[in-house]
This record gives sequence, structure tokens and C-alpha cells, in this order.
Amino acid sequence: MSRLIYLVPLLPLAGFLLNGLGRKRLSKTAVSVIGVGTVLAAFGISLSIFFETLSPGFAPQTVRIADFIDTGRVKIPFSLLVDRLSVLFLLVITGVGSLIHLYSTAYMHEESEPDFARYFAYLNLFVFSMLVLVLGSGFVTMFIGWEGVGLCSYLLIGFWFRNPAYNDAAKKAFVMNRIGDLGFLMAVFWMLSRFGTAEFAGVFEKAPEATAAVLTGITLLLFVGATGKSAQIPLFTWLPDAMAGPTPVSALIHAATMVTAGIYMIARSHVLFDLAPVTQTVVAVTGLATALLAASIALRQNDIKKVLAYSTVSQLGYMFLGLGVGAYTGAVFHVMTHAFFKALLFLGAGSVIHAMHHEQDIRRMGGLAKRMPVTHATFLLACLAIAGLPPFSGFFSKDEILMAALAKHPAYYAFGMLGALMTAFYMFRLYALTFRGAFRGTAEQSAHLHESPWAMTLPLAVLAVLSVAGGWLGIPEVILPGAHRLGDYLAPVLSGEDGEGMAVAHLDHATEWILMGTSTAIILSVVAFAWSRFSRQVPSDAPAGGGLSGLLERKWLVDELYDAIVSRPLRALSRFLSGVVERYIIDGLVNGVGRSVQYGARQLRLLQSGQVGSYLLIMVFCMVLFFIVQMFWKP
Amino acid sequence: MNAILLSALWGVVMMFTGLASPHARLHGRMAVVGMALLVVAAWLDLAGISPFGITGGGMLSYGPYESVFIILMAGCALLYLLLSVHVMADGGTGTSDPLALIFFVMTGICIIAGFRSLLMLFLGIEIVSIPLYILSASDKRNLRSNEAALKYFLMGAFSTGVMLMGVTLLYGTHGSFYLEALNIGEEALSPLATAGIVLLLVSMAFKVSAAPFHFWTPDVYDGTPTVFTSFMATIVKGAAFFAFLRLFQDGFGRLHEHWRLLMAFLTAATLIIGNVTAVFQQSVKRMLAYSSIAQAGFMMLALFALNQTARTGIVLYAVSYSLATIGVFAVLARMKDHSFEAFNGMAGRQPLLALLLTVFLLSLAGIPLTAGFFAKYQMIAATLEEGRMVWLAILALLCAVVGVYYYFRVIQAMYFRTGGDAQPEVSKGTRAVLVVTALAVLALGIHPDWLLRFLSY
Amino acid sequence: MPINHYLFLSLALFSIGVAGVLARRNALIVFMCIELMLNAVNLLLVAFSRMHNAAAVALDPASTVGAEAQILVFFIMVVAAAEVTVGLAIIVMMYRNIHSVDINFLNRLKH
Amino acid sequence: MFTAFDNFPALLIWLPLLGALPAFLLRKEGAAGRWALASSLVTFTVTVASLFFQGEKHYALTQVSYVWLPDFGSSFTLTLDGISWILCLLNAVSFPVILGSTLGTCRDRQHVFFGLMLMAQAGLNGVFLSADALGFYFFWELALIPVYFLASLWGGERRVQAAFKFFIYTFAGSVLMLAGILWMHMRTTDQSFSLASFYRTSLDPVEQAWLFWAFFLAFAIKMPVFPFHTWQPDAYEQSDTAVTMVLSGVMVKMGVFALIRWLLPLFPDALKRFDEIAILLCIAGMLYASCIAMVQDDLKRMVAYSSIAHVGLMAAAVFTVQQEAWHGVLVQMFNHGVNIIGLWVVVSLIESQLGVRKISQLGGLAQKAPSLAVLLTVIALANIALPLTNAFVGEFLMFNGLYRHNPWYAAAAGLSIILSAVYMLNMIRNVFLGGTNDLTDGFREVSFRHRAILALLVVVILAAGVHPEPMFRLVEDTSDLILKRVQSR
Amino acid sequence: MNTSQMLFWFLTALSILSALMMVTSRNPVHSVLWLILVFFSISGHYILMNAQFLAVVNMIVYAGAIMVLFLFVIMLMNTKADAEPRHANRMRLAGTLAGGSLLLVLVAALRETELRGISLEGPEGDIGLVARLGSILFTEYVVPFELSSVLFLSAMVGAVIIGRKN
Repeated sequence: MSRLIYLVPLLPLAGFLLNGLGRKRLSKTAVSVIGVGTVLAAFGISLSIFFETLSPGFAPQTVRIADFIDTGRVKIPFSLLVDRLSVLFLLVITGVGSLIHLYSTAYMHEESEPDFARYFAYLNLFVFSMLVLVLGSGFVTMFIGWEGVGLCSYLLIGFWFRNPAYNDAAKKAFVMNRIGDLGFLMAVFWMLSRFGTAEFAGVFEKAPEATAAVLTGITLLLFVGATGKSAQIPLFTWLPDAMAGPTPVSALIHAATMVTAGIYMIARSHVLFDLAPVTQTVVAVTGLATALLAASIALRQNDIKKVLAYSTVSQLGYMFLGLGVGAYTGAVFHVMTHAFFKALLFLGAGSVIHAMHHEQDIRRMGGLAKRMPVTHATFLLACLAIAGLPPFSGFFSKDEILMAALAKHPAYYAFGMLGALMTAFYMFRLYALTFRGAFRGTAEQSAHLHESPWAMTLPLAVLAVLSVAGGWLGIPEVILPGAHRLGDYLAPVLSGEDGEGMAVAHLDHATEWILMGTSTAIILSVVAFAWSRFSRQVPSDAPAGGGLSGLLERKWLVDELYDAIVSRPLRALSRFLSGVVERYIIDGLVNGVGRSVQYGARQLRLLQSGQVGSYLLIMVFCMVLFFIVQMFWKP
Repeated sequence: MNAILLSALWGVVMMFTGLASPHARLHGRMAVVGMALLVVAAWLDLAGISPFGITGGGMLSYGPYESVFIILMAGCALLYLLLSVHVMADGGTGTSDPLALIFFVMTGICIIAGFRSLLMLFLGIEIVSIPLYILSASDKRNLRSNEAALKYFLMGAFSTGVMLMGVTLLYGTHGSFYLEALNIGEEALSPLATAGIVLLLVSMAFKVSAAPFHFWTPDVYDGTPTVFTSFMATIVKGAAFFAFLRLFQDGFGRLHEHWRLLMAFLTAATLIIGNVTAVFQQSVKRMLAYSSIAQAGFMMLALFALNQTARTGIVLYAVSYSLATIGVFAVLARMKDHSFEAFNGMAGRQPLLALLLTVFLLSLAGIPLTAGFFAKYQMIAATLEEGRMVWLAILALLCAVVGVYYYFRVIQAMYFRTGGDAQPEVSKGTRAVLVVTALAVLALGIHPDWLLRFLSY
Repeated sequence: MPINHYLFLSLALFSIGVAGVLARRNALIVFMCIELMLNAVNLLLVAFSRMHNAAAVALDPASTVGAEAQILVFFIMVVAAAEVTVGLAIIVMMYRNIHSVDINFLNRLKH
Repeated sequence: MFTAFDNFPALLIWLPLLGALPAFLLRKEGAAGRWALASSLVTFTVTVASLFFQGEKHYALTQVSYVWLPDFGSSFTLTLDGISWILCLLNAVSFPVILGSTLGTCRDRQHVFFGLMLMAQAGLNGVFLSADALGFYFFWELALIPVYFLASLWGGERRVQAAFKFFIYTFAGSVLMLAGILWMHMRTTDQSFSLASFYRTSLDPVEQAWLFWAFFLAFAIKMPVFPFHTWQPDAYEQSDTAVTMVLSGVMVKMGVFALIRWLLPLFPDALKRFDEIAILLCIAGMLYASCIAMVQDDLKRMVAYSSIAHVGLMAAAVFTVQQEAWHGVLVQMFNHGVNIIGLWVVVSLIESQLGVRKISQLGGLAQKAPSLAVLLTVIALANIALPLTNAFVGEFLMFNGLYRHNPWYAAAAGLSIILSAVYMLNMIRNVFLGGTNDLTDGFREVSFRHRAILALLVVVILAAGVHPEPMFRLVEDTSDLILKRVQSR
Repeated sequence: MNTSQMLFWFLTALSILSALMMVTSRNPVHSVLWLILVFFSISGHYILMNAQFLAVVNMIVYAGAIMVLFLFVIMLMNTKADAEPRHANRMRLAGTLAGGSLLLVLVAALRETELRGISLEGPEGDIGLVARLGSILFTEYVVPFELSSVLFLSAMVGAVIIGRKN
């Protein structure tokens, strides 16, 4: 089946083309069939490839499709790398992707036909790009998908392009991604000039020969790329704004798949990162800081999607923490589980928003549990998963990361734990405000409140199952030795000869049990506190006051800070260049030459006084001058 | 020699034609016939057929180079006459007299094209100058014409005095007027001879209107009736340059090192003053006067370089400059208003005329595919070949850029501006001649070889 | 007589002529100054003619060396006569039009 | 021996030139335009056909020479090798697009317009094909004259001044080049103007230094490289958009092309001394122009500044003298031409419908003209070098070369990638997205013809972006040949 | 100092004095008269140098014809008193300065010529005599002689053009 690998990205591409070109002619049903069908088909093929990879004799293979750039010393093929890591991501992308496509058929049904088709075209294009990203056998191919998903994200965030704020959000996302992309590109150039290739195989083979400085540089640049795409400090501010897009988009792109591209990339190139401990520290610290910062902001947000967005940023921070401490499997594991529960959360939020007629403020909700049973149930499961309570999936993945962090440095664990507590708090604050208590919306909203159609609830249900059970693929050794299926599966890719879990191996089992137990207990208490408190007490509408809580509500003023130190100075500089330097200095010089000629003309013409006498006088003086030069001046 | 005789004779013929018939048309036709005959006569010189067998006692000599030059100048004069006789006829006065003077000027041109003796040079230049004084005065009631004539005359006579003093000092050293006798190399470098060379340089620079001896040019060209300005600014100036080059190459060529610096100064001053001052002008006619100074600056490069390229190049330059300038003046002479604004929107009313004018102006500006480009090319190439003072070539090129500025003002007025009321009445015949002139400009711009090969016999 | 005396005399006359041309504004007097310049030249030419002739005659009594200078003087006179005709005509014409012979009176053409 | 192929180079010049003459005479409404379009299509066909007659030559340096001015040491020598071919192809592709998109536009004196356009095409092809310095200079100027008239006759209110500034400025540059050409000519052993003789001539360092700057200035003004660029925004803004397309799509490539064909192979030693200065100028220009583009309110000026930035990158990449960077430059010349013409087509469509180019006055066009918006988006994305669009390939290779030369340069230049995204997306946001206003309410979807043209461009953009290999095959050999010459000295 | 030397110095003094007077006279008629005196003194020099023909021609043509013409014109215009305004002093100063510096430079340059020692005392040829000069003029110099007629023709035509009433 892996010979058919090229079909996996091509099917969504075909869907994109069909829907995109036929957007004026196709009916919504046709669009839905094409949109969902192609991704589903891709999922099917992925699945079959997945089973292939399970067989013991499976070896990673590179499927070369064509030359992309082959000129001079640069050789970049279009080729796809099929190994366990990419196939795992294939499954997540196409699997979660098809669910979200299905969900969208209902969620977006109100759109006009061309817009509906446009939406699915974008979505298919996104899936295509994402697949290229994970399948690419080299950094350049990956970069193609990398930029492609950025583009789709841009297009989808600004899907409702009549709203200027959405467009700004879309633009912000694209530009921030571009900043990261520049780092990525520079890393690619560095590799090309240092190793002569940007294919994974070639780079990883030659990497050990390179000096630590080179590797640190390359990996840091790659990490810059990752911070852009995966919304880490300092480039995270676009992600909350990206919630302007339709909710399924947020679920697919800004939670489940695209934003994890950075994690995928680092996991993919872990060979390089392993050789660059400085970078690893940077990654871990950045991840941790992001996790805490985003979690703290999420504490005080009132927009249902904003909370989830900051939560995503925070979870991504965890994944980077995992990568930084060398727990690549843990990070990938968390990517997977996070894909499940975060997609579920977003879709659930979408369902709520759909029912509430595009109301997103949780202060205007409440008491939806009874009105929307399926949504409520699945949402609750997801909350439990993200809070990290056993036996839900989030527990296992988060635990794996935290254990590895502890092994690296206790501080990592301590702060990581703090973040986990905050996560539990804001998630259940969200849950309680939305589903518990009394309904606080308008009467009209109340009248129309209903459970979503099957196309929306089915994905919810499937994802709920996965959110619960997804974690069982990676049960830590303490609990059940040899049950870390995921670790075993990924071991050939993510760990060299050392074997997986080198970080975990340092902890003795007793410590682990104790830590697990305490953390679960604390989280449980936080959950209970948040649940009980926010089922009754609703935050006021009043704008944020001063102090810490105000600062949190205003998101630590990061946007304002960027505006002050980057945007505004740049804009001022540009105005200065355009208004002063360009006009008066550069153009002024050019025009000055012309003007000085004209000035010279005005002055020189005065010699032409019109009087013969003066003409002759000048002539004679010049004659005398000539004589002096000629007869007496000996150069 | 045929050419000298014929032109002198035809001048007399023109005088008598004026007595015999008052019809201006007839005068015109006679003049055209005469000029055509002059071309033929010069051609016979080139072919070595000289029925009268007069030699100037060695004071005149005509090789192919000189003969070709005379043919070309007579050819230009023929075009000039074809374009101008109507305008002269409309002037009111009998045209025979000015036409006779033009033939006398041609005699002088033939003399200075072939002189081997300073005596002949002096005589030739006077034969050229005196009729020109008269032509510039020919619009008697017009104070501008008066002024032009007076200025031209006084300054011209003054420069004659200077020139004669130079000739005398050289004679004092060498005891001869012959160029061969002068050109004997370093031993000729006595103070007396040097002083003589400087004085000759000054007076010749005056004749070709090189700065800072150019002051007469704008005023005289401006004041003189336009038909005659056209003649003075083109054919006469070309011949003056030819004589200038001949004098300094054959007469003082071996002392090149010693006067090169002065020539460089003259060249640079002429280029700058001509080009820069032209920028300011509000009247096309006066702009063309300054442009003639600017073009003189380019021709001065030939004198600076003084090599084979310069020798052939100056003829090409004289021809291409003459053709283009004659063309522009032919239109200008038919317009009442000489300001730039008068040309506004001319392309709409007279598309062909505007196109032809554009060709001429492009040639003057030195744009490729016109004769003017190769003319300038030859001058720059000659300078660079000389290898020293390369900055002079660069300066010349930058001045060419300034030149584009004022020539294109006319093009801009014609094509890109509206208004203006210039309706020059141009007959079909004149148009045809203008087309021929423009074609000649283009032909020389595409294949200057044709001409240059003649010159390098 | 040393030739230098003639040279300097001639230069002196020439310079006086030049100074006159520059200093005077009456067109007629300017013109006369130019004539003075021409005469200075003539004088010098004759002196050189005499000088070269003397050197040549010492070897060959029938030599005509130096005659060409006198011929040139003759031509200069011819030219001067023609010039005077034209010049005076122009000056008279000017006088007729503006009733003045001041050379600086006519300065419409400038710049 | 002359083969069928040998006549193609001359044909590529004569065809448009001969096409121009009848165009001047076709005074009937619309006739000249159709004739010009047909003529340009014939040129296109011939250009493409010439590729198939290459035979064994593989786009290597093939020259065909006609006698012209033997006494001057000049001949009418043309060479159709990889780099001239790709530029002729750009020319051949651009003109049908330009003419096709401008066909129905109201314009007085149409016959003159189209005649001049074809003349410009002939001149441009001449520049790209000439292998004789004098011929090169000739065509260099001859391409300029028709464009000068085009830019002065049609366009905005200040067009005459703007076009004149452009003309004088470029003319000033080119006379310096002329001085350099003449000097080189003197230095050749056989007193020739031919490219081959120029290549053979060795010069001492002082000569090389001043010749280098003389040539560089001419090309820098043409491209234009900071700080010699100020003619460009004015000229682009004030010209008729069809003319702007010629200027920005094809004409600026003359400068980049000339760097590769003339400047670097002639003065390799000077290059070693001055390459850093040149590159720094280019990079400074990229950032400078990108910054200014961000705050432009006029669509045309914005695109103009973006063009300065892009061309700056190409020039910088040329000066790195890196093999793949050169390949990238050559491919990018074609691609940039296609992209920017596409942008201009859109700009002209907006301007012709609404009469407005101010970004701040527009908005919401995507609602009114969704197809146009989609096409524009693709073109805009290509302009900011998104992967799988044509410009990515070129920019990738150019940045790569720049990086090999000096990583910091690449990093600095890379900032323009970000800035370009900012101004391009700003433009899309403010013009196409958002709500409509009183002005843009009346906007209608553009005609099928224009959509077809834009779609064609988009197809080219994507095709060249996904499969650039044929273009590399085309330019590689020639480029490497010249590169070897530059490096071997 | 012999007779010819005395004559030389006398004529030299006379010519320079008359020239200066000619230039400085305010009355044009006086100027003409002074100029005639210069011509006479120059003719004297010619005779001293045995250029008899030129001496005669100079007197007839210049002093006789040309200067009379000048006088005639002056009379015609009836401008006895000089019309030159007083405030032309600056120009006068400049003119004198320019002429003086020209003289200075020329003399300084030509002080040390190769002709310094050469004296005009020597065997006298006969080239200055009418017969000898005439034969040369009509043999060797016949072409320029004939061509100079063109000058007179031009002058004639000029007089016609300028003098004719419209």
C-alpha cells in the first residue's frame, strides 16, 4: 500500500481543485461528498499503510515522485517519507480531519453555496498541505507544506472576509508564521551549505560531523520556525486571534494539526536536537514559559474559543517542554491525545456556538447541560482529559512529559505541574460557566437552543471515545510494563540505539507513583473548586480592573507590547523613509542635480550680457590667460 | 578647384540673374541648379577631372578627403537651399543677392577646405565672413538683425586682427605661410611661434564659437533672419571646424603635446557653457544657438584628440549636425513664434512634420540609429583613443545628457502638450525634402560606414 | 635696427588697438581701433619680410624670400577695404535705425 | 553554416519591428490593437518554436553574425543561448498578455500606442539577443525611446515629467556605459565590439574599477537598485498601466540580464573588490523599498516599491556569483515578470472600473468580483514567493546563494520576506476583503477575457512553481559557462 | 645713431603717440586725424624697410580712401561731440587694463626670442619694389589675387543689400 502513498495528499488536493473550480456549479451535497470523501479516502489509505507499518519487517521508505529543484549544487526532490512517525501523523490528520470535515458539513450549512464550496476547498487544501508537511522527506518539502498550512490558516481565519477584524487576525497569523518561516528557511540554507542537502536522511547522516556551534545554530533557527507555527513565545499572539475563523477550522488547524507541525518538525529532526543541548534547554524553557503564560491568560478569558485557544498554546508549550527534555515520544503522544481532546473541545464549543447563534461569551451561557446532552457529555470528557485525570488520555501523555521533565530538572516539573493546575482550573471554569448553573442568554436564544444534528454529534462522539481511550496506547511502565505501545511503535524513528524512555529510566517507580498520586489529587481538588465555584458565581461584565487579574484579562499586554516595540516603530520608520528620506534625500539629490543644472544655466546666462564690450573684454582676458598658461606655466 | 571656380562664378551669375529678372522663384531655381552643379563639380574634383587645370601654387590642395568634404557640404547646402528659397522669396527683398552671397560663402568654404597656406586660410575665412556679416544684417528694419550684424562684424573683425597677428608671428619664426613649413616639430617651439599658435587658436576658436570666445554666437544666431542662421550655424560652422582641424593637424600637429591642455580647456568650457546655458532658453531659436555651441564642444574633442578617428569623425559630425539642424531650422523659419510653447500640440496638427522634427532632434541629442549618435561616437572614441584626459569624454557624455533635456523639450511640446498655434505652412515639396533629409540622418545613423569609407581613402 | 624693436612697436600698437576696442563705445572708433590692429600686423609683417629677405639675399641677390609677407600685407589691405565697406554700411544702417553709434545701445539680444 | 535555427534570433527582432509598422497605419478603431495582439502571438509562436530547433546546441552559446559595421569592428551579432532565450520567452509571453489585457481600454491614438508597444518589444528582444556591445547599446536605447513616448503620451497628469525623469536618468546611466563600451573596444586586441572579444580582453585593475562602476551605474539605474530608484515609482505611477507592465515586467530585467551577460564576465577582478558594496546596496534597497511599500496608499506605487525590493534581491544574488543563485536569478526574471504583470493587470482592471487607485478608498471587491479576487490572491501569493508558486523556486535559490556568500546578508535580506507578506496582505485586505463602500459598490466582475488572461498567468505561475526543471535545463549550461568565466579570472 | 635710426625712433614715437591720441580722443574727427597720422608714420617705417610699394598703397588706400570714408560717415552722422556717456569709466579702466596686460604678457613672452640678435641692417633685396612685387603677385599669387575679387563682389552686394531702400 505504501506505493499508493502519493494518493494520500493528492486526494485532498483533488478535492480542493474540484470544489474550488466548481464552486459556482456544485450543490452543497456534492461539495460535502467531495470534501469529506477525499479526506476519508485518504484516511482509509493511511490506515492500510499504518497496518503495513505494524509488520515487523517494515522499513521506512522514501517514495520519490519527481525532481523539484535540481540545479547546480542544490538537489531537492519531491519525495515522500513513509515511516512510523509520519504515518502516525497521517492517521491523526486524516482521521481527525475527516471527522471535522463531516462536522463542518452541518456547521457551515448556513453559508451560501459558493462560500460553502470555498470553505471545503480551503479545508481540503489544508489537509493536502499538512500531509505534504508530514510526508516530506526533506526540510524543503516539509517547508512547502509548512507554508501551505500557513496559507490555508490565513485563508480560513479570514474566511468571513467581510469582517475587517477577521482579516486582521488572518494577516497577523500569516505574518507571524512568516517570521518563523524565515528562521526555518535560514536553517535550511545553513544545512544546504553545510551538508549539501536538506533531505532528512542526508542531514542526519552528516550531522554528527558538524560542530556543536553549527548544530546549535541550525536547531535554534529551526526552533524559531517552530515557535511561529506552533505559537510559542514570542510568536504566540496570532493563535488566540485566529479564533476568528469558523470553529471547525479552529479545531482542525489551530488545535489538532497545524499548530503541532513544530512539534512534528522537532521530533523529526531530533537527531540534530539531541546533538545540541543548548537548543534543547532553550526549547524546554520556552515551552514551559509559554505553557505558564498562556495558561495564566486563559484563567481570565470569557470567550469560549479564546479560552480554548490559550489552552492550546499552553498545551503546545507542554509538548515543547517534552521535546526539550528529550521525551520525543511523550511529545508526539501528547500531540495525538491533544488532537483528540482539543478537537473535541473545539467542536463541542462549536456546537454550543452553533446552538447559541454565534454567541461566544461564556458569561451569556450556562445550564446547557440539559439542553445539549451529547455536547455536554463529550465536552465534559474532554475537559477531564485535558485536566490530566486518569484514566483519560491527557493524563498519560502529560504524565510522560512531566516525568521526563522531572528527570531533567525538578524545576521543570514544578512549573509544569503549576501549569497543569491552572489548566484544570480554567477548563472547569469554562465547563461550569457553560454547562452548569442557569441559562443566562436571551429568550430568543433560549427558544432556539437545541442539540446539534448528527453530522456534528457523531464526530463529537468518536472524538470523545478517542479522548478517553487514546491514552491507553501509552501506559507508563510503572502502571503496566510493556504497555507503551506508542513508544514501541515509534522507537525505530524517535530513539536511536539507546532505546526509549532514557529520561524516565532515572526515576524509581515509587517516586513516580507518589508524584502521580499527589498530582491527581491536587488536580481533582482544583477541578472540584472550579466546578463548584463557577456553577454559581459568574464573572462580572465590568472591564478588567488593575492588578494581576486585570493584567491577565488583558493578556499580559503582550499585543500592546509588540505594537509598541515592533509595529509602531516599524510603521514610523517606514513613514519616515517614505516621507523624508525618499522624498527629500534620495529624490531630492536626483532632482537637485537637475536643479543645479538649471541654476547653473541661470547664472551662466548672465555672462551673455548683450554688450559687445564685455564680450570682447572676456575674450581678451581669456587670451591673456591662455598666454600665461601656455608660455609661463610648465606643468 | 572646379568647386571654387564654379561657386564664385555662380555667385556672379546670381547677381546678374537678379538684374535680369525680378522673379524670386527663378532666383531660387537658379540657385538650386547652381548648388547641384557645385556638387557635381566637387565630384569631378574627386574624380580628378579638372578642366581648368589651375593649381593654387601649392597654396591649395584637394585630396579625396577634402573633396568629399566639399561634396558633403555642397550637398547640405543644396538641401538647405531646397528648404529655404521659398522662405527667402517670401521675405520680400529680391532673393538673388543673398543667394549670390551664399555662393560666395561656398567659395570661401572651398578655399578653407583645401588651404595649405595661412594666406589662403586668411583669405578664405574673410570670404566666408564678409558675406555672413551682410546676411545677418539683411533684415534691415529689424533692430535685432541690426544688432546681430554689428556684433558679428565688430567681433569678427577683431578676431581677424588677432588671427593676423598670429599668422605674422608664425611667419616671423618660419619665414613661410605653408603648413608644411610650420609643422616641423619641437624645434619650431620658439616663444614667437607659440604665441602665434595661441593667437591662431583664439581666433579659430572664435570662428567655431568655442567658449569662452563664443559670445557672439547666441546673439548673432538669434538676431539673424532664421533662414540665414540655418546656413551660418551648419555648413559654415562645419567648414570652420574643418579648417580648424586642418590647421592644427597639418600645421601644428607635431606640437600637439604643447597645446593640448588649452584645447582641453576650450572643449570643456564649450561643452559646459553650451549645454548648461541652453537649458534655460525660452526660445527654440536661441536654444538652437546654444545647442550649436554645445555641438561645437563635441567637435572640439576632435581637435583635442587629433587622430584618424577625429579626422573622419569631424566630417561625419559636421554632416550629421548640419542635416539635423537644417531640418529643424527649416520648420522654425516658417513659424512666427519661436518659443517652445509655439510647438505645443504640433504632433496633432502636423504629424509628419512633428515626426521629422523628432528625428532631427533625436539626432542632435545623439540617440542611436540617428547620424548624431555616430557623430558623437566618433568624437568620444577619438578622445578615448588618445588615452589621456578620459574625463573629457565622460564630461562630454554627461553634457549629452543635459543636451537631451533641452532637445526633448521640443519633442515634449509637440507630442505631450496641447495648445499652441504653430501652423508652419510647409509645401509638399518642402516636406519631401525634409523627408529626404531625415532619411539621410537615419541612413548615416544605421550605416555611417558608407560615409566614413569615402573619407578614409 | 634690431628686429625686436619692430616687434615691440607692433605689439604696442596692437595692444593700443585692443585697448581702444575695449574701452571705446563709439562703433566708428572701435572700428578704427581694429584698423590700427591690422596696421600693427602689417608693420610687423613687413619687418619680418625684410628680415627673411635680408638673410636670403645674402646668399642669392635675386631671392624673392620675404615677398609673400608683403603680398599678405597687400591682401590684408584688400580685405580691410572690403571690411570697411561692409562695416560702415552696417554702422550707417544702425545709425539710421536708432540714431546712435553706441555699441552698447543695442542689447536686446542677451541671455 | 546557417541552419534553420540560426535565423531565429534575427527573426525575433524583425517580427515585432515589422509588425509595428502596419500598426501605425491602422487607424480604424480597435484594428491596431488586434493586429498588435496577432503580431505578438506570432512572435510568441516563433519564440517557442525556436526552442525546438535547437538541435544539438543545447542552449549553449550559439552566435549568428551579420555584417553591419566592419570598419567599426562591430557586427550585428545575436546569440540565442539559455539566458537570452528565457528572457525572450518572457518578452514573448508578456506582450500578448499585456496587449490582450489592454485591448478594449479607451485610449486616443490607438494605432500609435500599439505600434510603439511592438517597437518596444523589438528593442527588448534586441537587448537580450545582442552579442555585440554596440548593438547592445543600440537596442538598450531603442527599447527606451518607444517606452518613453508611451509613458509620456498616456497616463496620469504628471506623466510627462515622470517619463522624462525616467528617460534622462536612464540615459545618463547608459552614456556612462557607452564610455565603458568604447574603452573596452579600444582595449580589445582586434578592435572589435563583439562579446567574444570583450571576454578575451584583459584589463588592469584601475581600468576595471572605473569600467565596473560605469557599467554598474547604467544597470543599477535600469533595474533599479537603491539609491538610483527614484524614477521608478513616479514612472510606474504616472504611466498607462500597460506601459508600466512593459517597464516592470520586462524592462527592468534588462539591468539584471546585463549584469550577468556583461558586467560580471568583463570585470571579474573589480567584482572581487566591489561585490560587497553592490550586494549591500541591493539589500539595503530591498529593506528600504519594502518598508516604503508598506505605507504606500497608491496601488501602483506599492507595486512599484515591491518591484524594487524583488529586483534588489535578484541583483544581490547575481553579485554573489553562486552557481545556483544565478540559476535562481534567471528563472526568477521570468517568474517575476509574469507575477508583476499579473498584479498590474489587476490594478488596471480596478482603475479602469473605478478610476481610483488609492488603497484607502477601496474595499470589499472580493464580494463583487470573487473570481478576480481569487486570481489576484494567487498572483499576490506568488509575488511573496509562497512555495509551489513560481517565485519560490527562484527566491529559494537566490537566498541560498546569498547565504553561501554571507549568512548575515541572507538574514537581513530575509526580512524582506516578512515585510513583503505584510504589504501584500495589507493590500489584499484593504482592497479586496472587508466591506464595500459607496465607491466599490458599483464594481462588477471583470470580463471573461481578463479573467482568462489572469487564469493563464495563474496556470503559468503554478506550473513553473511545481515543475521548474525545464527552465533550469534551459538556463543552466549558459549560466555555468558565464559563471566559470567570472570565477576563472 | 645714424639717420635711419633717428628716423626709426622718431616714427616709432610718432606712431605710438598718435595711436594713443586716436584712442583717447573724445571727438571722432580727431580720432580719424590721429589715425591718419599713425598710418603716415607706418608708411615711413615701410620706406625705411624698403617696402616702397606698400608704403604707397598704405597711404593711398588707408590714409586716402578708407579714412576719408570714415570721415565721410562721421560727417554724415553729424556726431561731432562724442555721445559717449561719462559713466563708462569702469569699462575704460577694464579695457586699458586688458590691453595693458596683453602687451605685458606678449612682451614678457617674446622678450627672449630667437630673433633677439637679428638686425635689419643687411643687404637689401628688391622685393619691396613695385615691379618685383607685381610680377610675383600676378604669377605665384594670381589665384588668391583673383579670389580676393570675390571679397569685393561680396562687399558690393552687401552695400546693395544694406543700402537699398525697401
